[in-house]
Amino acid sequence: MMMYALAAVLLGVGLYGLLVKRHLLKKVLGLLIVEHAVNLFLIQLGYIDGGIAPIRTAGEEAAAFVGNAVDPLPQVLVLTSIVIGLGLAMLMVALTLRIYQRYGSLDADRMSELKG
Amino acid sequence: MSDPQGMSIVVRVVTRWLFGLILIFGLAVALFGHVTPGGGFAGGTIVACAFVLAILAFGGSRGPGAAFARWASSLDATGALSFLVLAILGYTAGSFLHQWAARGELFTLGSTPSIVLLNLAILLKVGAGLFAGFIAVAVFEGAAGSEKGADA
Amino acid sequence: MNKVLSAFVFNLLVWLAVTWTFDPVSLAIGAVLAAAIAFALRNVELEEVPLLLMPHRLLWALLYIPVLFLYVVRANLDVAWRVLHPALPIRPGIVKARTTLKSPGARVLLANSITLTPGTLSVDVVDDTFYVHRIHVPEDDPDGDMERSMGRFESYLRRIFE
Amino acid sequence: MDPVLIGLTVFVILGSLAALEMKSLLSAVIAIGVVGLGLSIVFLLLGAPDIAITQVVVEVIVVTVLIRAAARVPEETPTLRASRARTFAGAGVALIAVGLLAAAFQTLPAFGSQRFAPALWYLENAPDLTGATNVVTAILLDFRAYDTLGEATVILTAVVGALAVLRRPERPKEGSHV
Repeated sequence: MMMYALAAVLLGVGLYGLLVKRHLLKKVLGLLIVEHAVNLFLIQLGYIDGGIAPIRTAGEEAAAFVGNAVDPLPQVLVLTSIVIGLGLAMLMVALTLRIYQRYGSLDADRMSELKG
Repeated sequence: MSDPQGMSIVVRVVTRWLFGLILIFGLAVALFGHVTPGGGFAGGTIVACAFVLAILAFGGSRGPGAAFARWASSLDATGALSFLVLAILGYTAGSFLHQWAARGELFTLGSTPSIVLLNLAILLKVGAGLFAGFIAVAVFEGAAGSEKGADA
Repeated sequence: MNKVLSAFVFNLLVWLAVTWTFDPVSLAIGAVLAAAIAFALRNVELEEVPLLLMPHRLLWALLYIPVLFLYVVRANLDVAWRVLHPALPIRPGIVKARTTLKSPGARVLLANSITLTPGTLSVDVVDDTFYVHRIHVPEDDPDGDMERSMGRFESYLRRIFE
Repeated sequence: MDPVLIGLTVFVILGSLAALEMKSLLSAVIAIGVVGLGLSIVFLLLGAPDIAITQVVVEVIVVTVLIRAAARVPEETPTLRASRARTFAGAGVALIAVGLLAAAFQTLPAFGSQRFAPALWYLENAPDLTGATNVVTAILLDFRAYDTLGEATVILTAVVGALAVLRRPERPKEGSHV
């Protein structure tokens, strides 16, 4: 339970950054932390005590492999999620730069007052 | 980007030594993704990393990074299309995304050729796509407020 | 041609180290990829040294490793002595030293050797001038002292690269 | 439970707090890099080498992109700091979220005690059915290849979006601007 709680704390830290920070780049960092937290939680879900990687090696018996390997399904989801997260981070940084160029400010609070 | 010379001689020479080695490492990680840790996503990101290093070391106008930058968007689309073509080839064996190539012995490179090819398509897609995104962000040179009123 | 060949051999060695299999199919693919990459980068890897085609250079390169290790150990002891000494006899500063090496590869290896040695750190390399940060700059002739220390590495690097 | 695992996760949490609270943007970006690298070691210890490799390399590119962005935009000035009331409100909301999540996690089986039912089937049959002995790759490119196709589309869309957002603006006509 401890490990799950730590993932929840990591998500809380990211949420705090998203809610409190006014600097847009800091908000981007907060979203990245939330992503990390979700990935961590999914990988933790698949773990079993003394688990080995879900990659069968040549000399290994099938029964021993099935008995010891961790759950591969969350790993697949997280693998795609990490790479999508990178694309997302680039898009967010691109939007941040464009907003700064357009408004000359990175204050999220002022952003909502500005029109046009 | 603004500095055409790139970084200092130490970084440039070491990049020259390492660039090809990083490329071949990324390709090996992707090609052997079905028997060892790795795969198209990891390999593609490593290849993108190599070109990012080249761009940072040599500057935006010289070296392999600049050559690849011109083709990155096209190669990105090529990767996605080749994934689709490989998926459609699955109809020759029955259905969309079915394994169509003959399978070899387990634990070897040839144990499943269709997955190897899909891994390579993913490598092209991820490598070129991420590099194109990096170029877009890195080359951007907008000054604050320079667009104000231009299209408001 | 030499450059392409040595780049090819290095690429193939990395391929073997990563894949760790002598399966003929994998070897063939590795050879093709290594050759393709070496050929495509023939104009980029200008400073690639044809180490393999000249065995005596390879020998000097192998000899350089223990020599460098010896100097690193010696400098380690020197820095440890300075740190533990109650009077803390340090006099940090940046010195300017010229190298006689011509090849960029040799200069880079010299800069990295200087950085690897404790107490000295190469800050920048501009043409043949090295800017080195030292933990203890001697009172008289600081630049010449650095050049003499660099000379010990230079004799080996010259044999490897030039 | 493994103290190394717990220690590394706490390190990751502290790193992310540092990333959010650092005044200098460059330090914050470096802290986020440390978070990613620590997390990749956690993944490795949790039996996920594929994820660990990808996480390391992705983190390198993320940090490079963020450093280039941080060099372009101003630092977080004191006027950009949130008011004390808002900081407490935000921290309170985050704490409530953590509490709710922790309560929800009580219903899960204990950490490391059991796997979900599909995992056993995949582990048992994937190598023989697909020919790929790396079960993660087998699922990624065979059983769930539709997901991967969709994901490739997402990357394409994100990159096209970034290129479209950052396209070079039309050069204004001579003398019409500034």
